[in-house]
Amino acid sequence: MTLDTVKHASDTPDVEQPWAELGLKRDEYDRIREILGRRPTGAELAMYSVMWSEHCSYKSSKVHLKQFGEKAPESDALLVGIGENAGVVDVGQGYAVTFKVESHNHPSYIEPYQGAATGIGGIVRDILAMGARPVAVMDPLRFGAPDHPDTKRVLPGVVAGIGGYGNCLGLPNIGGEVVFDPCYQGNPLVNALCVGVMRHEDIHLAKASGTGNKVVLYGARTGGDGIGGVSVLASETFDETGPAKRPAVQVGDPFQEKLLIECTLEIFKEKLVVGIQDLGGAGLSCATSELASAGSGGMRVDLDTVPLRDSTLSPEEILMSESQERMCAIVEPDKVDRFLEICEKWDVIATVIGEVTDGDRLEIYWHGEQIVDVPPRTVAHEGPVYHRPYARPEWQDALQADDANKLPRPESGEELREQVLRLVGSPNQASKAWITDQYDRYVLGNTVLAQPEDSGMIRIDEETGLGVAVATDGNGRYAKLDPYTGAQLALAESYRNVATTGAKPLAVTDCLNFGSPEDPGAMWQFAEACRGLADACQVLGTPVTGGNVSLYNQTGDTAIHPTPVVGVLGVIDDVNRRTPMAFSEEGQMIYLLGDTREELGGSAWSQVIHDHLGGMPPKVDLEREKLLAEILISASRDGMIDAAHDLSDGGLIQALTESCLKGGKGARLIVPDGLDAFVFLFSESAGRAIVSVPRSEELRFTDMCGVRGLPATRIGVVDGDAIEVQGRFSIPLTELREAHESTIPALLSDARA
Amino acid sequence: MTTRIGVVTFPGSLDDVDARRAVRLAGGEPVALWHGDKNLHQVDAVVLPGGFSYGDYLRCGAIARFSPVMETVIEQARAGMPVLGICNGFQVLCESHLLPGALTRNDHLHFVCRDQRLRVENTATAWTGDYAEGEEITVPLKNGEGGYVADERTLDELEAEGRVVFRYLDVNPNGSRRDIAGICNEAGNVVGLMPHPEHAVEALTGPTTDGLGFFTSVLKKLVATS
Amino acid sequence: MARVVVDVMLKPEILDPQGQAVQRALPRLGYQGITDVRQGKRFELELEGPVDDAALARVRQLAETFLANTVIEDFTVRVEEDEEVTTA
Amino acid sequence: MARVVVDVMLKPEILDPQGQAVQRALPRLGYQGITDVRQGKRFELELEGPVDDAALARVRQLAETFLANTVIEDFTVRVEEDEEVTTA
Ligand SMILES: Nc1ncnc2c1ncn2[C@@H]1O[C@H](COP(=O)(O)OP(=O)(O)O)[C@@H](O)[C@H]1O
Ligand SMILES: [Mg+2]
Repeated sequence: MTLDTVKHASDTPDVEQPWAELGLKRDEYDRIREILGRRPTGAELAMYSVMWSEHCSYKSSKVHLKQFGEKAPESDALLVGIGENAGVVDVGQGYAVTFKVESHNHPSYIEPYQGAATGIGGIVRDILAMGARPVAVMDPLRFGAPDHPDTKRVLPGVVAGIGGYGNCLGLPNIGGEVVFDPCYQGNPLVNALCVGVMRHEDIHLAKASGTGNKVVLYGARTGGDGIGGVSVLASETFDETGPAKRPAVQVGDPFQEKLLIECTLEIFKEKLVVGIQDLGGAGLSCATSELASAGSGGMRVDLDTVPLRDSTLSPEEILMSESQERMCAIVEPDKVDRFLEICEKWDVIATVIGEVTDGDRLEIYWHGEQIVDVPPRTVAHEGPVYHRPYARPEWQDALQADDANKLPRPESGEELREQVLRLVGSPNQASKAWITDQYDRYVLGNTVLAQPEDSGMIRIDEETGLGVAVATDGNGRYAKLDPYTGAQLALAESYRNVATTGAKPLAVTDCLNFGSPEDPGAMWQFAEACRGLADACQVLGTPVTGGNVSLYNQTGDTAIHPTPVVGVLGVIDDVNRRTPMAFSEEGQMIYLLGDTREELGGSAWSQVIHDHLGGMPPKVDLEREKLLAEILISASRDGMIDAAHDLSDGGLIQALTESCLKGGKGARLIVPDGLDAFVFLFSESAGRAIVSVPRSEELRFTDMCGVRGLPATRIGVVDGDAIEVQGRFSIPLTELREAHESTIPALLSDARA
Repeated sequence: MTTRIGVVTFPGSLDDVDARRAVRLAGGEPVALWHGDKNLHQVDAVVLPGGFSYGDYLRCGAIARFSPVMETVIEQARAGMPVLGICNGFQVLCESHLLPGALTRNDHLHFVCRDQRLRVENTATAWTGDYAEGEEITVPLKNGEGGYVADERTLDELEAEGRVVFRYLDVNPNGSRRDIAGICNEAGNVVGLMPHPEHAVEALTGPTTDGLGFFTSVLKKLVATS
Repeated sequence: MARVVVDVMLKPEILDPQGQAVQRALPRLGYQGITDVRQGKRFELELEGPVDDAALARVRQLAETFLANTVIEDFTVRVEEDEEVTTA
Repeated sequence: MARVVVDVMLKPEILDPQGQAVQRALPRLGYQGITDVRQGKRFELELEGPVDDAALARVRQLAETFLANTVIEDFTVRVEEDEEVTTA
């Protein structure tokens, strides 16, 4: 086959090109021809097709994501906002923190272990590329029905992959989510979050400037894995019976990544790079075009110098390859030697593959012949933008009218008791220890809080005790009932989780998991969720710093529940002041903060007891969330509370059960005046938390709540070895523990590791 | 003069920083040792930390055993220098034949991270002098291949000579023979165990501070013998 | 009783970190002349009945659906033979 | 270029949890008549030169000191042959 050079392309304008097979639309292909003034070469076509895929270009979502910038609240904390590999937040004392959540949904369905493992690998490199040392990971997960045979294939593989990669990298896993719902059956969601820490002056950006500076590719050799993975895996619906476009799955090598991390940090320390970019989706196509596009000049790359694992790869394949564990750095010529030396120390292969030019083109050569000559911005940043039609689905009204508050309720104490046990033992509410015990939470020795706490907390500075807390939340059931409110509830819960542990929420990252953007109903859900999240961020004062969109999560016409997953990062001046969730002191008073209304739409109770989804989700009151957060933070700082736990799905009884089991202490409760026992126990009203208050602090605490106008109701006392709701029922902790802790092991015990 | 305790970093070591912190909190001077450097830089004792040296792809510890630093560590260990192998370090010690037996895939096949109760069975080693005989401690355990195996004769020998230093209590988390969590060599200067004492040295970040005793023990021992 | 062996190896185009780790270590151990190492899995199955075509077909199916992940792995099924060189 | 295969299996007296897990899963998958499953490792080494006795002796030594841990594992070294049944 002759090499399709730029010259050859100019000379043969009429050659048929497989643009459709590469996922391009006719008008997109025409636009490429217009940009170049000729037909693209094969290599150019490969680059454009992968970079203009939904996954890389955000072509359907862009117009909605814009709001996160436009409505962003003023924040002194934001050092780097949306648009970079990850946002960067100032946490004081000269430290900056970067964090981001990303999806690896489709690959994890096809090959659960490697899909999930490389999901962790990818997000960690994003964080590393900002100049930060990765310090923790989290993993929000969604699976199909718990008893479905395919869940037994997907879940253990995903969990082993996340653990296998993260544990081997030496990053503590400090939290996440596990949710089961039949809607995720063919479309599990595997989202991965990473947090990194650096000094302000160490922030690095992905741009190539300085004519004559060298482009260095370092890390693993490039192989044939994941070729077209991005466009095929992330953008198209996965269909087992479809055309045999079997994707080459990427295999991760966490050891190589560990070396890459240590090597890169040493390179940063010696200030050897001008710009840096990780190689993720779209591999070299993405890294070179993004670096060049963000920089001041052009770039020339000699593609034949790229170290290969498979010598038969064509230049197009090298450009598309998604081999893992690679990075691309821009280095001043006189620093190249030292750069290579450090790589050698860490046994990391590093190669100069090109340089920054004073032109404005990205030029790629193959054995001296030019095969790419493009304006980099048109590849990386000026891809197509779609204003997809969207419309509220016809079924939405009927769904909302199907009010969960009308479902039959338990009447007797005996019935209440039985439903409590069913709730806390249901797969979504049950202990996830079977999963999280496969993750190392201790490594690095700075984990102050980890699962099952409300948020994970990491110490940043051993001397001062400065730390950060991160939580992730999302409730697809709420979002299905009302995507605008659902997205806000996800944010509110995550924000509340951070504040519950005593940290001040500062910034947001999000992973928006939705169905096909070509379906106006799914597109409406997406638009509404974005609008809801942007509006709520504005009120809470927490800007969105970055995130990820995953579309096409559907099988045939059936989409997943719209699932915005929201991560919130908070800061705490002294981690010694953190508030854990466990009730551990007998005799302490239990207070319920916030208002409890009759809100059962989308609730865990409606799902577990009635297999029902309908009505409206709980109301959002963001001012109340702010007040609650302020109280929880003050109370932690001033030592007024010993434990706190936020209320979310499952309501009060779920939270109380968790706090009691964690501390190994029981509780005696009295149903507050004016509340029905059922509503008290099961309602999922937002903006609430329970706290345990030492008697010596009770007055001070209730005064504070009173003065600031936060309802605080004394609901009971930490006592005994049962949860007793006076006059209604009592359940020994042993029985609760059995219900809560045996469910997941029983479901998965016969699954293969 | 403070006592210098070396902590080896292999490519893929993960708990080296924690081990150095533990040495520091115990009052010693941590010294970072590099796998490619044979020189032990005048340390008085060595810790082989946890992690996945060289990715642990072949067998845990199998490649690390052949690193330059191990040549000297093996030599010094035979000459009596205190050496502690934690988790991956324990695996390296077994692969190096400084300790008998081997560590195999957990019987339940999963990586497991939990707070583990142990009984200290031997307080005569270089690393356990500060514990009471039979003392029960809780430290984190985290491994995928922590099942201790050896043939019956070796196991009997270990028992007879009091070289089972730690035993798992409550649950055997990985299928180890005879609930063995850690052992020592005949001289008692080389100790290996799967659980992680270096993760239990601060109340804030560990389940307990029960692990500090390893490091204070060796410091005392070294001062006494110097 | 007969033994059937299923060998499962990563497809050639798939990265094999395990094999690479071994290969990288060889020079240090003093081994030259080994140009590539791949590491895979070997399953030894003891079959109750005769190893006829039907039995082998079933083992092949087992390998395809369970022992190997054919997205990334190839497999081979064969009846155990005597080895040329054996050491224990 | 020639291929030498090293098979490494746990010694019979050592518990093989991986093999057992496979075996336990078989009935659920509808497979009867498999009485035992053992899982081990297979290494494929590509040798540069001829596979003569000297070369094999070196591979055996490599297997003994490195590829297998003879405290718990047995190994077999052989020159690759054609398989009877192959599927990919
Ligand atoms: N996949 C997971 N990985 C790590 N931690 C998890 C995972 N799933 C759940 N967790 C942790 O378990 C705890 C309970 O989860 P969840 O009930 O979703 O918390 P909440 O409702 O407070 O957000 C949290 O600490 C959460 O971080
Ligand atoms: Mg919570």
